[in-house]
Amino acid sequence: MAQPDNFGFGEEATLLKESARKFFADNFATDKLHGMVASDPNPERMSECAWDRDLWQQMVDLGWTALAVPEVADGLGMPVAAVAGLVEELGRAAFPCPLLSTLNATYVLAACGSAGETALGEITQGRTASLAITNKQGSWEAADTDVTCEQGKLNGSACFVQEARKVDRLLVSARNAAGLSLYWVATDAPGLTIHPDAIVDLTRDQAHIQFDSVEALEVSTEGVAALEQAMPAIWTILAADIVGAAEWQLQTTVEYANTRQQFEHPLGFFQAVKHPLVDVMVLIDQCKSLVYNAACAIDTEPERAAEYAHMAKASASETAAFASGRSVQYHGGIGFTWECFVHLYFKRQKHSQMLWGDAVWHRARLADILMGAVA
Amino acid sequence: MAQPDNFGFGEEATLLKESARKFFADNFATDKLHGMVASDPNPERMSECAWDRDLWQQMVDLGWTALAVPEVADGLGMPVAAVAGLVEELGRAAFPCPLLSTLNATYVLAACGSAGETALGEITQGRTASLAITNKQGSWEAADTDVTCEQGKLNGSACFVQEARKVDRLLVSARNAAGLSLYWVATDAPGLTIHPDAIVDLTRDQAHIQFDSVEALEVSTEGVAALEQAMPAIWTILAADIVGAAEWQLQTTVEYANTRQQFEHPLGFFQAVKHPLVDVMVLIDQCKSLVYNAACAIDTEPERAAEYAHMAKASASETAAFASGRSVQYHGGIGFTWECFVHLYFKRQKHSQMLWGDAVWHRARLADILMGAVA
Amino acid sequence: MPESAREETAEQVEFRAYCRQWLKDNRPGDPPVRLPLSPLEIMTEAQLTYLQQWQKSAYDAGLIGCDYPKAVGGGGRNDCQRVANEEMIRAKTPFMPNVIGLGMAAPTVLHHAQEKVKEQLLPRLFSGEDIWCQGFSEPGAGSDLASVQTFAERKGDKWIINGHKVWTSLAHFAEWMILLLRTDRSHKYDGLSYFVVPIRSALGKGVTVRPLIKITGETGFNEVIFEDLEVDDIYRLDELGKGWQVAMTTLLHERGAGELQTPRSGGMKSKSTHATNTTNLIELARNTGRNGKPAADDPLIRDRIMELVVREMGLGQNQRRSRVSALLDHPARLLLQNKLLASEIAQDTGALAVEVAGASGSLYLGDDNAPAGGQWPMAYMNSYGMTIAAGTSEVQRNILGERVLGLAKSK
Amino acid sequence: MPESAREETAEQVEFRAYCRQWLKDNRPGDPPVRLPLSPLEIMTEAQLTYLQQWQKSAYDAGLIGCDYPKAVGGGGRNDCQRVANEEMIRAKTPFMPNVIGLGMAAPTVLHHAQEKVKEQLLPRLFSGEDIWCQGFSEPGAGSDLASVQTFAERKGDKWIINGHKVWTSLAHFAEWMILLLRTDRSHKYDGLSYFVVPIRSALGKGVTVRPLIKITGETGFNEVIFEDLEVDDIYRLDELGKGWQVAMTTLLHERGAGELQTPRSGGMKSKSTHATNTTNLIELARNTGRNGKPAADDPLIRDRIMELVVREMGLGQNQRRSRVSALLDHPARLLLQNKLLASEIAQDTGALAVEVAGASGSLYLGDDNAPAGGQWPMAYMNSYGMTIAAGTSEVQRNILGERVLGLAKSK
Repeated sequence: MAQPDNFGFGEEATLLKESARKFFADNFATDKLHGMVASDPNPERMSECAWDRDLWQQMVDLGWTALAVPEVADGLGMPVAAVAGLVEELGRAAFPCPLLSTLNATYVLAACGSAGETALGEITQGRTASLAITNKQGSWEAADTDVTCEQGKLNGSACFVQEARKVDRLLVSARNAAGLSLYWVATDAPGLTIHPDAIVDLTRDQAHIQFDSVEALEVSTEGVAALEQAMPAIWTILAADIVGAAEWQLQTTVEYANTRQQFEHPLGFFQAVKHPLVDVMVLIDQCKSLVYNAACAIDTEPERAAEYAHMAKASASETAAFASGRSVQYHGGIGFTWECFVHLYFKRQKHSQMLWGDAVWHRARLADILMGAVA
Repeated sequence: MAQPDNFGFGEEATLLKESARKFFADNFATDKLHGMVASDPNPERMSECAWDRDLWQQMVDLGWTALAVPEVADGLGMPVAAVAGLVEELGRAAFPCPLLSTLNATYVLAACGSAGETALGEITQGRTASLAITNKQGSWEAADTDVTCEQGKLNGSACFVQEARKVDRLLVSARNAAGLSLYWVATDAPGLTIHPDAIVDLTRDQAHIQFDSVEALEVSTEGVAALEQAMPAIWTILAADIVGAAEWQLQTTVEYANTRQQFEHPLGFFQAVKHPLVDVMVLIDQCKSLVYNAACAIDTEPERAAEYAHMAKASASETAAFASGRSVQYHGGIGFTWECFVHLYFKRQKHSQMLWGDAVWHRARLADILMGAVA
Repeated sequence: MPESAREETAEQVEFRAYCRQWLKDNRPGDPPVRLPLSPLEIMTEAQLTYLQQWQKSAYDAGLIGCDYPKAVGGGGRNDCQRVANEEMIRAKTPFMPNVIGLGMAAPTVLHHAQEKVKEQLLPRLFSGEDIWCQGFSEPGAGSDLASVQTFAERKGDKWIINGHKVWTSLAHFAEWMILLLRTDRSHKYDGLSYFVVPIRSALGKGVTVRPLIKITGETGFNEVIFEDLEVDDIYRLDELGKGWQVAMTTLLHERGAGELQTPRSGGMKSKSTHATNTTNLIELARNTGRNGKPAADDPLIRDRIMELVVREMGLGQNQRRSRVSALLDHPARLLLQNKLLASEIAQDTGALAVEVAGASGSLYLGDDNAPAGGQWPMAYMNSYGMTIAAGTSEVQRNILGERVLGLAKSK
Repeated sequence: MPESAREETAEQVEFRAYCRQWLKDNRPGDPPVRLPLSPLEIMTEAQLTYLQQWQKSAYDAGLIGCDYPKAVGGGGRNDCQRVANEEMIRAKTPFMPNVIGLGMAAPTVLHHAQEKVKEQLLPRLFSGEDIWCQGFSEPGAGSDLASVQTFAERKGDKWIINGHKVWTSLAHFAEWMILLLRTDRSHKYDGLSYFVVPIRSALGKGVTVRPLIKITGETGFNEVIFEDLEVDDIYRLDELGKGWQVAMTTLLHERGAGELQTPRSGGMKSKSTHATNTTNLIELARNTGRNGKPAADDPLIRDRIMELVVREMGLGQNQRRSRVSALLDHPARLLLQNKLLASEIAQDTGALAVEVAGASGSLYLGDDNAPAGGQWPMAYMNSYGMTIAAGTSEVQRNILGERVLGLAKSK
């Protein structure tokens, strides 16, 4: 194995993860999150996009948005393993912000070589971004887009764009005469309309974007190649977010199971509660180990990055689903109410479960790598 | 629903089921089975084909082999629901005999119309039979066979033939110039060689059959149609066998869980044992209900017979697998020994799980019926 | 199962003919309002009024309370409620709104209340004029019902009630509540007593009803708070300290295992009713793209839908088999599985639907592009109410393991 | 993980170079016999002899017992066993037959025996000349080890032992046994004591070894019956009544959580060795037909194999992560999962293989047409030994829930 034993998770990564954990613990307790995003329970509400811009600015000032930007574009060029550590803490806090979307754009831009450096420079400067590369069918294939580009103008629509109302820039994939290119465009560009989606997850913002003759900067003509190179990192950091959130779900449920008494015992006494909580832990640990393995492969063994990242996201999607279900079930009646915080993570995890491909999708692609594609 | 509420399971069926239960309880306790089939534990042994011909003769004398033979062929023409009740009891006793194989042949012959009556008459007379319709690949598709017929002579081989050394006759599917026909042949016919398989299941006998210019009686030229018409009954009665065996597994394990003490409690006190045993019961009951629904459909609503029989066998295969695993696990160390009877049922159930198609296979065909085939 | 294969009595045969004719003439037309999925989700007065009118007309025609004595407003018939139920379901009538009253309160009142209380309460319960709710659960007593702390203190002929009930469906419409409470703190089980208490008429006079918000964002459940509510002793059911035994009557009928058949109707649908079943799941799969093809063509999706089809049909056939005694091993074995199976199948169906919908699975009610109007994620979340309420799935498995399989008690 | 990213000491660096060179020169050639899958399945004297020769040569070269004191036959080195292990696994050496001796008996003897007993027993344990077995389980004490009933009665300087042990792997080859027994019937835990006792030399003189037959039909486990076996008091480990604490040392090292690294080697395969892993499962799927195509092309089979690939890799990466302290939440959280995961992954892999094989999945060792020679159904059945022995999966989940998550004790 060409990978280092410790996943390349060195001292710098350790410090970053610890400081992120402290940052969220000090500044963003879960009741603050609930007060911010859950003020309107109406199920027919539109998405509200409530977030804490001041805290976010502190994160930008700490350099977290530039962590993954290569050093040639004045970023910190930190390994994916270190970034995953930070994102794990972000997931644990379920902090609403455009960090993942900006990292996603960063990895795609970094895969564009020198052509991406201008855009990357903007990210280094503190600009946020998101990918607009998914079509109306919600296909996770890099080549599928409903946007076209003719004479430098984008037309069409991109769907399932994450954190659209929070970001400054979009990285758009669009078909043109030569194939599929990537374009860099400001979210306030003329002709660009953001239509927010009403989603279940209260901690995220999602939209579909309409492009009507939007002028855009072509970043790369090798769009599919850049996207495919970047996807393993995108899957891996989302899996890291899921691991962090699942650990919150586990610990919160364990705490409740140790407090709540039923039939003269704390809930956790009963194996019908204890053993499935152990299974949640087992899934989390499997997923966490696979996340750092995938991250390390992206950094040091890129020929296996896709294989390992598929494993990480497949595992993460299963973990998200199971941890979420058990967290509500074992909170019992109280877990079924809006006022109990578990629903915030339940909903975030269901969103993460499906985002960038569910477990079945990732396993199908993993099988193509390990067993060969079926004719 | 055109089906009667009570699955057509009337008084006669009730009496038959009760008398079968009593017959096996009186004559064939599990230690007798173990003594008969498990005398040689050597894992490299050949299959031994030990069975109790005297008891079997009593069953024949009771008319059980002629139950499903239509009245036109002097059989009893009992509904599948009644036959399923008998087979459930046979499965509970794990009795080694050619009843299922003879019933299988009966249902196929009955689907041949008047052409099948001669052969059916032999079954009414007490002859036993089995289907030889499966190719070397173990395909469960009616049209797949490795046997050919030219000028009335069979050549080739049939595999996975159940109870081959116990039966008098084989019903063989073979390709000929006109398509696929069914042939009726004695197991001691010249040119026919029985090669016993060494199988895991100790309660069954399986073989592959070599045909070298074997003279055979053509029963029907509409072989595929007859097989397809009969398959729902074949799947359903095997599912009934599984239900009976699974109920033995459940009750035996419950009894052990109430006896065996660990950590100052009987095993069954612990939810880690109690709840999965409840899940075994749930699977058994689902399966049992689906078995009688399928049987009743074959009798009274044939246009839905395949649909319901797929459900029954899909459910049965899952039930067999889960009940078997839990029966060994909760018997602990003793359940892992040859001397404990649970392995007999464990092995029978694994065989039944795969025979005539596993759960995935049946669900795929069920989907074709309910959702349409995929182009 | 509309037509029954069992032998019917002359009374049943005649009554069936009567019901069928009456329903032919009197089945209500399409509802003027969107009907909720079940009585427990009634949200508006308009829905309630429509459903109450239907229940009253069915009661007036003799289709409700058939087997109860005439003296308490019943029909005085013998095993005829099941006939009426079969005919109402066959005719696809609306469901009846007073579901807790009919299914849980009525048999309990009949078996345990004083005669004049029965005569006072049951007719308006059957007619649906009085909606009933149930006060069992408390913040500290979920699955462990015997831990209730709501307390009644004797004061002459009256009782003064203080306490806090949760998860009371329909409390915002209810006139009456069946109430399990404590009259003695020194005995766990023998310290419980059982009352029927007024709700609507006592609002602001010792009773407060507050809506609880579910994780879906919907209301429907309530908290009910008692502060010095005065209730006459006549509304106590059975003896003091026998509340647990009375509650067993209620729970037995809730599980459909009581001797009195509960009046049931249903089958009428309004346009936006969206059931959590595999028919709708298949529909969703047909209309959702996956890897450039319909999800319905994906072998993995097909397999997982078929798993649910098998379980759904298994539950239906269990119910059918539960009436065929020759195919039963234990009288309560199938009945006691119903709630566990129905709730877990609904949960797994909802979960799979959200996954089948893929990226669109996150779109909710307020989104125009949401598959099935966003009702799938709502149904999935609501399914946790089913696996938690009325005995969690964990408690159901204890009950099945102990009562049916005879395994040692876990508690 | 052959090469380590952590800083090595000068001693380790030098020792690694020595090991690598020695292995290059002395690794045994292909075995003259079929090697079993693990030391616990050694069936024949020929297998045992080959493996004992290898263990002795490795011990003589200083690759076994590296970190034990020189006085007891060890190497007197500091944290060098892991280096030797890495190099032996890298060189794909045969495994070592005295697995219970090295992994469980040696650390227990070192920590709890008298000096002269250590000096007597450990050198021949390290060299493999004396095979060891473990006497913990009894017919009435499976997962609940503290219920052992085998009893030792004092008689001057001797103890008279009577009792019945089961599941003792390797007892038919063993010279010595580590033995947990009871010296006081009035206290459950404090009535236990711990001995090392001779087996082979006492056969017919108080010790009987009887093979147990597994559900696969194989032998390998044994019953060991003690009838008035006399043992010197010097072979008692630690104080009287401290047997449970001594057993904890054994179990801690069995789980790989002890302070002493267990000598390990392995990786050499003989032709018919067939591992229960997904590589072989994929191979099976490629060679098995399903619906007229290779099973490996069936999307459902592919999905289920990939589920196992993910779990198998997850377990491997857990082991890697267990040495990266910055990525751990709790010191024992990953270690305590190993046995649970390994056994359940093996079980599910076996079950899937049998299903993938379809009709052929029922063919067993004696059948020429059986896929992989019938080893898949055998592996599947043997997996239940793994989920039952050394603490069932149910007990493992209790341990994890209680020790790691801090949930209330179930027992």
